[in-house]
Order: sequence, then structure tokens, then C-alpha cells
Amino acid sequence: MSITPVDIPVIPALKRTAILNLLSRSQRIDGRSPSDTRNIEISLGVIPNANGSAHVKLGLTQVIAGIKAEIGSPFQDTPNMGNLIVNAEFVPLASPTFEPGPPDERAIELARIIDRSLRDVRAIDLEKLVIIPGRKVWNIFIDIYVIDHDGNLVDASSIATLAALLSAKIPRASVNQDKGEVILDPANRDEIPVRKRVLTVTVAKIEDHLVVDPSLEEETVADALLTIAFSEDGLITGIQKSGMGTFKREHLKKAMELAKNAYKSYISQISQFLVRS
Amino acid sequence: MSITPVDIPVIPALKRTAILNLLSRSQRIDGRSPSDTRNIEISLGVIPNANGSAHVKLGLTQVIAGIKAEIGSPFQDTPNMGNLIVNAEFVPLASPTFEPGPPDERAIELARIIDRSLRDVRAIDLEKLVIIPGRKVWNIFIDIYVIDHDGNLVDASSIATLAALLSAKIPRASVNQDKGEVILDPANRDEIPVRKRVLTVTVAKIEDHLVVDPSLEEETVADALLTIAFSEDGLITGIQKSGMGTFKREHLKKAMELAKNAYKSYISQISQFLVRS
Amino acid sequence: MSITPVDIPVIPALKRTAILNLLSRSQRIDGRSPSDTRNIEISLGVIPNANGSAHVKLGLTQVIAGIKAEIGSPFQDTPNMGNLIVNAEFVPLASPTFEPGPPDERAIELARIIDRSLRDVRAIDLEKLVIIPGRKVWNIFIDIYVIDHDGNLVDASSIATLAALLSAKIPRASVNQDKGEVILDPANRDEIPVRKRVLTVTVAKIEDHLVVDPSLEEETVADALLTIAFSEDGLITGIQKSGMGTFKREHLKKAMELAKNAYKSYISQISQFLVRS
Amino acid sequence: MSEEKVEAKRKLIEGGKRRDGRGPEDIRPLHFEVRVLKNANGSALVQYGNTKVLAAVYGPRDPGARSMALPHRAVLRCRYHMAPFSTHERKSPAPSRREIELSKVVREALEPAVITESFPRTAIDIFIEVLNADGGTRTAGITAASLALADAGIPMRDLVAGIAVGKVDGVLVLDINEEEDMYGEADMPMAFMPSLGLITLIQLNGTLSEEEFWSAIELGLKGAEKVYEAQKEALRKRYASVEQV
Amino acid sequence: MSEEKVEAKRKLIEGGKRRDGRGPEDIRPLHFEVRVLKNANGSALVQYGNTKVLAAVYGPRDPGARSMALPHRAVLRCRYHMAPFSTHERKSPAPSRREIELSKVVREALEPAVITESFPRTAIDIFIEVLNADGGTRTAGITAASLALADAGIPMRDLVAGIAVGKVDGVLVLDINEEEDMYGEADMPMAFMPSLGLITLIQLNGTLSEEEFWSAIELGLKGAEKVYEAQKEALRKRYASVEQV
Amino acid sequence: MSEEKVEAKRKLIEGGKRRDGRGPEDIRPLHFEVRVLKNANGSALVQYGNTKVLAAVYGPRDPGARSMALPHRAVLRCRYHMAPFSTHERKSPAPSRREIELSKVVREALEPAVITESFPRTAIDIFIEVLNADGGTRTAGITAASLALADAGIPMRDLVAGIAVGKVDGVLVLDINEEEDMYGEADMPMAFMPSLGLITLIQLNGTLSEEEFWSAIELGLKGAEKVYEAQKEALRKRYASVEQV
Repeated sequence: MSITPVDIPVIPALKRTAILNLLSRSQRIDGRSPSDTRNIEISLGVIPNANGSAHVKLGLTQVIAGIKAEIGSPFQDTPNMGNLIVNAEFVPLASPTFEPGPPDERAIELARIIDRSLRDVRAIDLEKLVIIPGRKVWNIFIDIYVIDHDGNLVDASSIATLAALLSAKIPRASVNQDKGEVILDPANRDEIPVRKRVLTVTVAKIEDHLVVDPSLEEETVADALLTIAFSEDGLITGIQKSGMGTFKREHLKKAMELAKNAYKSYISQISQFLVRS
Repeated sequence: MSITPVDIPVIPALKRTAILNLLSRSQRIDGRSPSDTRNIEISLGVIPNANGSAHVKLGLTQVIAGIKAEIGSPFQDTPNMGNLIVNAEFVPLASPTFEPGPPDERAIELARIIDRSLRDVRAIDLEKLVIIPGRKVWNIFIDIYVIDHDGNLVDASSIATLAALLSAKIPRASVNQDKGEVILDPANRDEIPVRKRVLTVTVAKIEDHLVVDPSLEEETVADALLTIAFSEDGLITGIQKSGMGTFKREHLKKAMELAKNAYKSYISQISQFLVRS
Repeated sequence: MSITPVDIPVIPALKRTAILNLLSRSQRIDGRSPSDTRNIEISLGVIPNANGSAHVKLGLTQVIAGIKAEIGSPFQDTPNMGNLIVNAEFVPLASPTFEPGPPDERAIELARIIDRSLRDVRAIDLEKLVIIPGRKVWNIFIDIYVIDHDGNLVDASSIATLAALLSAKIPRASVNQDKGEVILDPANRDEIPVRKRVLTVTVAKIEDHLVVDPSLEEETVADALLTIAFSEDGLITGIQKSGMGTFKREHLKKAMELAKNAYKSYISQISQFLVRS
Repeated sequence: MSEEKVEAKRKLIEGGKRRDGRGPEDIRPLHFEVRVLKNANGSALVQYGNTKVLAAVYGPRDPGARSMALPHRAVLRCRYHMAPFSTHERKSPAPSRREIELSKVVREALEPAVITESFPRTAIDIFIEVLNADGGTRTAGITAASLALADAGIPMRDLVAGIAVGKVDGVLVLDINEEEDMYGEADMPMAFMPSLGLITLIQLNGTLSEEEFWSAIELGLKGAEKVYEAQKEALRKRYASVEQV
Repeated sequence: MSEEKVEAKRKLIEGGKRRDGRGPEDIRPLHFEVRVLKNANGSALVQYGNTKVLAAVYGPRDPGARSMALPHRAVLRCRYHMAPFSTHERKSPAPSRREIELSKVVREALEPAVITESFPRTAIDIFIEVLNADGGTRTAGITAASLALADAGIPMRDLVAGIAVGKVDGVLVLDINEEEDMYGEADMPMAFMPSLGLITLIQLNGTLSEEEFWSAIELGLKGAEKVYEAQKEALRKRYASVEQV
Repeated sequence: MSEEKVEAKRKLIEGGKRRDGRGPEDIRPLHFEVRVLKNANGSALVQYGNTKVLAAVYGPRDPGARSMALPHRAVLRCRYHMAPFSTHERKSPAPSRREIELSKVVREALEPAVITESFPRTAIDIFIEVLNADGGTRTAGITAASLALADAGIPMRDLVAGIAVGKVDGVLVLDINEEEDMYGEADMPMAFMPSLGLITLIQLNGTLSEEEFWSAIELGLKGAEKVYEAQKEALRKRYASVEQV
């Protein structure tokens, strides 16, 4: 059962009015213009036990993505492909609205948005993750851990995922032909075969105003959000509308323009993490 | 924990009195006599993705049974038998007293009554469902989906199960002797080996009155229900008393007579679905 | 989430005062001295379907331990060891504070205390439980069933576990060299390879008083409990502090002395069950 | 531990005797004991041969959640549960579908006996723990629960006596054990309020002709009378021992 | 039952026709029926070809738990659920992550249409059961739920019409079925309140250029109009039949 | 990822040095930082070498369910949880039995320090997330939680300082890491309120003689003093930085 949220922190009517007044002058409550994204800070390798990891701050939102590579079996119908498993946890230390327990619909939706943004465009070349065809493949787990929620968790997670993937190293696997066993060589570590750099951009609609990279305050008064995933070659690789409101076609047009620009802003801010060492 | 039901819709005292007054004259509130079953409508093949399916209306009660055949492994102690798995879902669209979530005790009881009515009398010849002894067998899943609850879900489910089983087709399975792999031939479809046609009949006891095929109103005022399963050769293949009341021996005698007649009434109403094409 | 208990039966202030007054004179409310353990009664073999079983009464606390031996696979990283699995159920018939449902934190803590007391000291020689190295081993399940809670469940469980283990018999397993199958010989039954007899002793701290083998009344007013596991060669094989209070070093010293004596008292009371037939 | 199955299909009745030496209409040794636990308001330990069941009753008590109460009567809350060590293969402690169904049919077998109208807005909790399973555990559970209810001082219309009739090698037998259940043709658990002549539980797993069914009912009634006597005896014993104090 | 996959990668469009004979902009036969259940306050059965979805609405009703109510509006509670037999491989009845996500996006696609302000402190329950899945089940579910809401007499700003656009063999097609979804390049489910010109759902799984995206939106709008007409017709039919009574 | 185990049983102490270069009584580099999160009322990030734990405190706040409140004090609600990527083999996100036990012992190690009587009928929520596990995660968690409580302004009798003592190759060592835990003879986690001389946590996994036990206690106390100094320093730093504003 998905239920209309009843525990949303109440935004005082005054605050709502303030946000809307500012927006009518193309200003935002934190001083940004509608097309401005927040500042991004990235720390790589924060989780020594992970194959790759990134701690991302997008404004005051904080997300950690950890990559684990484990040897497993392929699915019967894809014997020549490794597996990608994306999971997100909204742990209760990140927000008073998060509860302990199994992932709620928001965490599941986020994980599935990230998963879809990568999967169909084949952002990761799963065919290169086969060790013994039909028998042994790499399972790549992407675990997204939200630790402080100040809005736009999807983009923060998308940035953390990409940075963690690009910095990850997995031990080289070979096969002992006699015994058919997998041998791991921790001295030689390979990269994860990332074919395309994909990032999401989220735009919030507040009445007839559109803003990118919404803060929590903005999300709370927004009618709806639109997340668009772009790959580096300009294709759209995923879309998700969320929230209880609607979009007109003219909103979509404006949102698309804002998103394309914000994509460039994200990319330029994180460019030093997009080149591999 | 099984708990005395607390959410039963309250039957107004007047309605209860009306039901009892009528019964004292051998009449029922919907115009039937105590021995009358309701009208049965069956639609076969309503679920194209199932191997067999039947949508049954018993009065205003509606049930869908879907049969899926999947290849699986036999249990270790029955290497030469396929498996029969009966599951029932009381989805919340069927009644205000059904909740989303895992099957509650009523759904589990229903599935187990249907299962037992078929299993010990070997209504389905599970030995004929072996593909490779000890290794590959057919798993026959019977999924019972209650979509509108107007009383006597057990008989409606039993009718739907029998109709779905008799109309089901499974692809012919053979074994590639070289590779030991199972090959399915979708062009040649086999029937499910039904050895005996089994149906349940449910009788409700309302004070000292007994009525067959109770409606929801009758169930709500009934002391107890008695379900008896019969196979076509006249054997009793299962019994279940349910409800919070009791039976005297004379009630059982009368219930047995009513049930035997109702069995014939069910069979005659659905006879065109009992012959295989 | 572990939550400060809110459903503890309220001990009347008078009772608390009475317990403390008596303790100030080194007396306990049930007539024992601080160093007295309660009477122990043991019945062996109470569960015919188990490989070993013991019903233990420690005062009015009652616990049943049942041992089941089943053939399973070893863990990949311990191919030459059987497995020990300890589970505890606090079933609701034992106390008004126990709820139906999956084991709560108290039951899990108890099972893990018993498990740890046995595991690292290798009280059971798991290497002797291998049938086919890397493929077939004995899984030893210790199931602890608390049926009446009058305090000190850990020691009652520890005693029941040891008595059940020492009295257990498992069928002799051999391997059919042709087929590689395991053959069980129910006529020849082996003992479980217990290397060391381990028992826990629990001491309660009530303000500055320390008492062994606390009753439920004493536990309810206690600040904290300290459980110490000893093996027969005098080693400490496990410790657990529980409860919301603290210990000073001098409390620990006194608790250790009390525990060592109580260990001897337990052992002497159950000595006839420590020799194998 | 499936070695037990090796000897399957051996005859279950030879020379008029069942494999454990009983005649078809013999009940296994009954051992009933009341007030075996300190904390519960009522409790009983019940054995039919190697079938061993413990029952405890708490209540009438506050049902906790308001939504679980009824204004005109107590609600019964009943759990039939098997200890992991009670079965040949270790049973997972999570409730199985079978235990969920049996909790319901056991509750419905006890409901008519309890005078719930005496305690509106309360709950009476009935916990049944199968300690060792050798056939007839649900009926032993009903017998035990009914003793525990009486021990808790809860007013009842009658005790409920449980007994299973089976059909093995074509013969109707009383109080079937697990082997007879597994390799027999039918298992028909029943429960009665004997002095009122009322049936509170009847199930059939397996196949009977109608004639056999009626004979099985009569055989069950006969068995239930014996169980009933043993129940009353256990309560008398308990009552006497309290008197002596 | 994976034999269906044997023929994968066969061309999905040949000679301008899709494998089921449709042109790129053809919708499958629509069959909508309202008030198909007795108990629910509103219900509808919706078919797009072999995709078959049942929806029922209960409410506005007491939300049960106080903590689930809002002082100024009704809450919607929505479950998208697939029957175990609805898919090629039997689906476990436990809710999958996909069903949990879709319950949310479907609810959010219906929220803007329902005039929830009319029923403060109540809940409106929307149950969607996928009976047979052949692509487009979430959009068919939205269409069905919106009919069931109307049937329940709940005031709405507009009906919500759901439709999926896909890209297969490089061509944008309307109302994709499962085969096209599985082997195609993109699936873009959408929902509209057609007379208000509002989009209430849009998702994209797969890859589109921006140009294709805008064309897909237009194609979806065109399809939604047809769905909308069929919805109104189904309600008219129901209304007429009531009139006749 | 079990390649780490290949070198098992190699000596853990050689020439008086542990494999990471420490002497037996050396603590790993400590890095404590307070107020690292915006939303929580208090928070701290704590590192003992590669063991990295984040703690946050919410409250005192409304406990939500009435049944979770106490009339004379606040209740503590504590969760010790490991991130899936924190361990060598990915940890399933569902709480393990170990995490359930540790949530309890961690809560019981913090209870005596919090002056809960100041906030009757409220709840104080303590969330501990293990981000990277290299031994001593529960004791690091206690250290972090106690800093987060202080950061949230909750009155405390003392800070709680956690530290683990181990026995490896027959030698007692302070602050054991995961390798030493796995291949050593004993792990004894402890927590202290140092200025009050009170022990709030003590567990032993493994085997010690009584003499070793007393030495381990003293060694633990010594380590806890160092942790305590670092805690006070982290709070001073935070306090100073606030002052500067």
C-alpha cells in the first residue's frame, strides 16, 4: 500500500509564501537562481572494505555509495552477463521522516531510478563481467546510503554512484583450468567496465515555477518532481515523475532545458572524478 | 495467534430475526430453499498467461483459479512424483474485511482444504508428472484468487479449481538424451492427469437449521460451517468444520444428506465443463 | 531498535524496600543467602523425537533443551567442521512479558551467550562431526525452550544445554564408497563429542549487593546482571553484562568470587548427569 | 533423520494388533497433569503415548490494543505451535501454514465451551506448545487447553475432549500415532463436549466411505469419553491436592 | 515457461506492421466494464488486448489508525498487485520491489484527479489487481482505478487515462505489449487528465533522443484521447443501464 | 572476497609488534568529529583506524506510540546497524541476530549515562551506523553515540568511552582490529564512564584465565582514558568553533 504521506513536516504558511514570492522574481530562498545547482563535494575511497566508494555532499544533502563486487552465478537466461544490483537505504539518522526497517517506497523508488538510468543504456558492460560463461560472473552491488537529507536525494545518489563506479577496483579473476576454480589476484586490480557516464538531474515544479536541484524546503512545497537521466552522448536514459502534482507540456519543455544545463553544471563540478587514474 | 474475529460486519438484529423466521418455514432470505445451491457461471481460459484458468461466479461470489505448470525438482523423499502447490489470496478488493499482506488464516485454511480434498485421494496423478525421475518434475501451482466475497468461498474455489485443472494444457516435455536437458514442445500440449473429479460442498448451521451453499449474510449469522469433499466415485475425501459453534450428530446426518444432493446439483450445473475437449 | 523496557511488571515499592532491607543483613527474600543457588531438577530424554533432551527446573524456572542432529553441508571456509546452531524461544506461555512472534532481543541474546560460551573454547569438537570432508557434516541444533520464567534463564538454559548434549545420541554415519551416499546406522548410536563441560553462572547486582542465581523478583529490582561462563578446567569462556546499570571494579571482584563458588554448587548438584552412561 | 521411512508400507495391523501392540479401539496411555507452570493463570501437560503437549492460559486480561476487544464478550486468542525439536526433522520456529490453520481450528473448537460473555472487553490467551509430536497433536492440544482453561478458573459449559480416529490397512482405529497417520488411509481429528453431546471439531484428511465415516464418529465419541474421564480425574487430583494444603 | 524467449530478436516491425498486426499508432482492442464487483464501492475491469486489470475502490471510509488521517483531506491508499498467474513465470504473491514502486507512482498519478478535500479525515482505498500481464499494466491500472473511483461516486477533476508509448526497431509505437517492451528500445508509460491537458504520470525505461521524446509525448496524448473516449463510453453504458432499471 | 583468509595463522605478534606496527598497548589513530549532520539533533563520526562509525541522536521527542512511553523517564531507543558495504562480504541490509543483540548491549551501556529522568514521556533515539568495520565496532559505536548525545545537549552523568581488549598469540592487546579478532584467542569489549569509575559494558568472546581477565580490565581502563580525552577534545573543538561564530 502506498499511502498519501501524513508525516511531512509542516512548512509554515509564511515560509511557503516567502518561497513563492521570491520565485516570482526568479529568486530562491537559499539565494540561488532557478537554474543553479548546489555545491558538490566528493570524497573517494571513504570505505576501505568496499571495492569503490564515494561520499557526496550536494549542498547539505549527504550520500555514500559503496560498490562491492562478489562472485556469483549468472541468471539462467543471461549466462553471459554479470549482474548489477542497486539498493538504497534511507537510514533513520538521515531524517526524522525515515524509519528503521526494510526500505520504504521512497528508497525502493530511488534505487530503481538509479538502476534503470544505468541498465538499458548499458552504462556498465555486464558482458565483460563474466568469469566462466554460464557459471561464474561478477555481481556488482551498488549500495546507496543516505546519511543526511536536505533534498534531491536522487541526484546526490546518482553522482555518488558514478564517482564510486569510476573509482572502483576489483581483483583480477582467472580460472584454474585443472580444477575449474576461480583464482583472484589481489595485486592486479581491474576497473569496472563503465561504458557511459550517466547522471540524473531533478527539477521541481512549484506552482508554475521550475527549479533545478531542489532543497528539502523546496521539495516540501513542490507539486511534483521530474528526474531525467542523461548519458554523456546526449541521450535520455530514464525519466521519473514523482510527487502528487501534474505537469503541462510547457512545464516539460522548460524542465528539459533546465535539466540539460544542470547536467553540464554537475559534470563540470565533478569533472576531476570522471577521469580514471 | 488466531483471534476471535472482531471486524465482522454487524448484522442488524432485525435481519437476523428475519433470517431465522424464514428458516423456521424452510425459506431463505434470498428466496432459496435450504437445499438450493446458487447459480453457477464459469468462464474458462480467462488468463492467457496461465496453463489453465476458470472464473467462477457462484451467485455473487467470484473466484478465479489459475493453474501454472513449471519445471522443478522433486522432493528427496518422493523422487517419482510431481508436486502440487495450492495457494489462495483473499485480496482486499474482494471484501472490506480482507487486508493487504500475507495470506491470513482464512486464506490459508481455504487453500489447505482444497489441497487436502485433492491430495490423499490422488485426484491428480502426480506420478505422471515426472520428466526425469529424481531430477525434473512438473510443479503444478493452483492459485485461487477471490475477487468478490458473497459467501461460500470454499465451494466456489473448489469449482474453479476443478474447471481450471480439467481445461489446463501443459507443453509436452521430453528429454534430450545427449545433454540430459528438458525440451518443451509448445505445439503439443498435454492435459493434467486428473484421476478423479472432486468437489466440496459447504453446509451452514444456523441454530438448528441447515442450509447449503450459504450466502455471506447467512455465514455471518451461522454458528458453524461444515465442508465435505466428495469424489466422483462417492467417497468422502475431506471434511472441515469451521466457525465458532458446534454440531450434534443429528446435524451431521442432515448436513450429509444436504451435501450429497448439493454435490449432484453442482455437478449438473457444471457438467459441460467436466468433459474434456 | 532496542527499547528501554516499558512492560516490566511493577514491583511495589514496599517489596523493593523489603528486598533491600533483607540484603543489608545478607538475607534474600526467598530465604537464601547471597551465595546460594536454587534447587536443580533435571529430567533427561523428555523429548523422544530429539537426539538428546533435558528438562531443567532451577527453582521455579523451567527450561527444555532439545538437541537435533541433521546432516548438512559445511560452510565453504570450514570444510572440515560440523556446525553448531543455538536457538532460543521465549514462548508466550512462559511469562506475561513474552510475545508470540520471532525471537526478541532477550531470546537472541540468551542464545548467543550460550553459543559463545561453547564455541571459542571448542566445547564441542566440531571436527569430529565431519562425515565427508567438504561435503557432508553433522549440524547440531541446540533449541532452548523457556517454559516458565522465574529468573536466571541463562543459567537454567546452560545447565539444560550441557545435560542434553551429554545425553544425546546420534546414529553412526558411514559412507557408501560406491555411491558416495551417507548411510545411517540407527542401531549404533554415538555420543556428541563434548570436549569440555561449560556452565554459566549469573550474578545480580542490586545497589551494592551481589547475589547469585537471581529469582525473577530479584532481577526486576536489579541494576545489572553479570554472566560468566566457566569450563571445567577453570578458564573463563565468556562474559556478558546485561541490564541498565553499572559495575565498579570491586563489584566485579565480588561477583567473580560468588560465581566461582556457584559454579561448584551447580556442578555438584548436577554431577550425576555429567557422567556418560 | 529419514531412516524411519525405510520400513514404510510394512503392514500396520497384523493379527488384530497395531504395531505398538494396541487393538484398533485402544487409546495410548494417557497422562494428564494440571497446574504445571507458575506464571500462567492455568496450565496443563497432556500426553497421549509419545505425543506431549503443554498448554497455558493467561487471562481474562486487558487485550492491549483496543481494536482487539469486543463489547459483549471476551475474545479468545489461540496459538498452536510446535517446538523445533518436537518433530523428526527439526521444525523451523517460524509459524508454518499448518500451524496457522490449526491455531484457527483449535480456537474454534474451544470457543463454544468458554463462557466468554462473563468477561466483556477482555482477552483470554491460549498457548499450546507441542513438545513431542507422535500423531494427534491438535486433539491433544485441545484437551490440554481445555484443562488449562479450567485450571485458570474460567467458566466453561463443558470440558472439550480431543481424539483422532484413523483408518489403517482398511480398519478404523482410535488415537492414531504418527506412523499410522503417515502410512494410513485417513486421519479424522475430532473434539467433543461429551456431557452436552456436541462436536466442536471435525476434520478429515484422507478418504472414507460414508459408512466408515459414521462408524468413525461413533468410535471417536467412545474415545472422547475416556479422554474426558482422564481430564476430570486430573482436575480432581489437582483439586484434592489443593484441598490438602 | 521460457520457451517464449526462443524466438527473441526476430524483427518486431515488418512492412510497417507490428507482430500482432497493428500499425505503429494503433491501440489494442479496448474493453472497459464498470461495476463488476458487488462489495466494493466502485470497480472496473479493463482490458488492453491481453492485458487485463481489475480495480476496486473502497471509501471514503474510516482510515482505521488515527495516524493515517489528514485533517484537511482524504488520504489515498493504493496497491498495485499482480496475481501469481498473471505473468509468464508464476509470480510469488509477496509484493516485489517493482510492485512497491508502482503502487507509489500509480497513487501519485491519481492524486491530482481526486477531489480529496471533500472528505477530510477519511481514506480512499484503491486496489489494482493485474490478472493477466501483457505490457502496459501500470497504465491499464490507472485507467481502471480512475473508472472505479468514478463508479464509487468520488468527485474527480477529470478521469485519468493511461497509455504506454514504446520504441521498437527504431520506431515509436503506441500501447506496447510485453514482447515489444522486452525486446524494444524504450517503454514510456504516461497518464493524462485529457480535458485539462495535464500529465500525471511519466516514466521512461530505456533510451530516447530528445526529439523522439517529444514525439513520444504527442503520440501518448493521442492514445490517451482514445482511452478517454472508451472510459466515458463505459461510464455512459453503466449509467444508461442503471437508468433502465 | 575471502582472499584475506589465505594468510591465516601467520603470527599476529612478532618482535613485540602487531601486524599493523602497533605495540600491544597502542590504540589505533583516533579521529572524532562532532556535529557532522544537519538534520539530527546531535551527531558524531568516530574512527579507530579503519573502523568508522557514524552516530546520530534525535530527541527527546514524542515517542509516537503511547505504549512506548514511561511516566518517570525518557526511553532510549537504540539501533546498531551495519551498512551493506561495511564488511568484507556484503552484509544483507536486514538486521542480523548479532545486530539485534548489539543494539541491546549498546543501549544498556548508554542507559546509565543519560539523565533520562529529565524528560519523562519522551523518547531519545540513538542511531549507530557502522560505515567500515575493522574490529571494535560496538565500542566505537558507544563512543560515537555518547558524543552525539552530548552534541544534542542531552544531560549526561559522564561520557561513555568504549574500547576492546584482545588476546592474540597469548598477549593481551588494546584496541584489537578485525584480523586480530578473527585469529586471536579472545575479544573483550568494554565501556566505561571514566570519571565515575563505572563499567557500563563488558562482554567476553573467547577464553581467558582469571588472571588475564583482571589484567584485561586494567588495560581496558587505560585505553578508555585515552578515548575519553579524545572525546573531550572533539567536544571542545566543536564548542570552540561555535564560540567563534
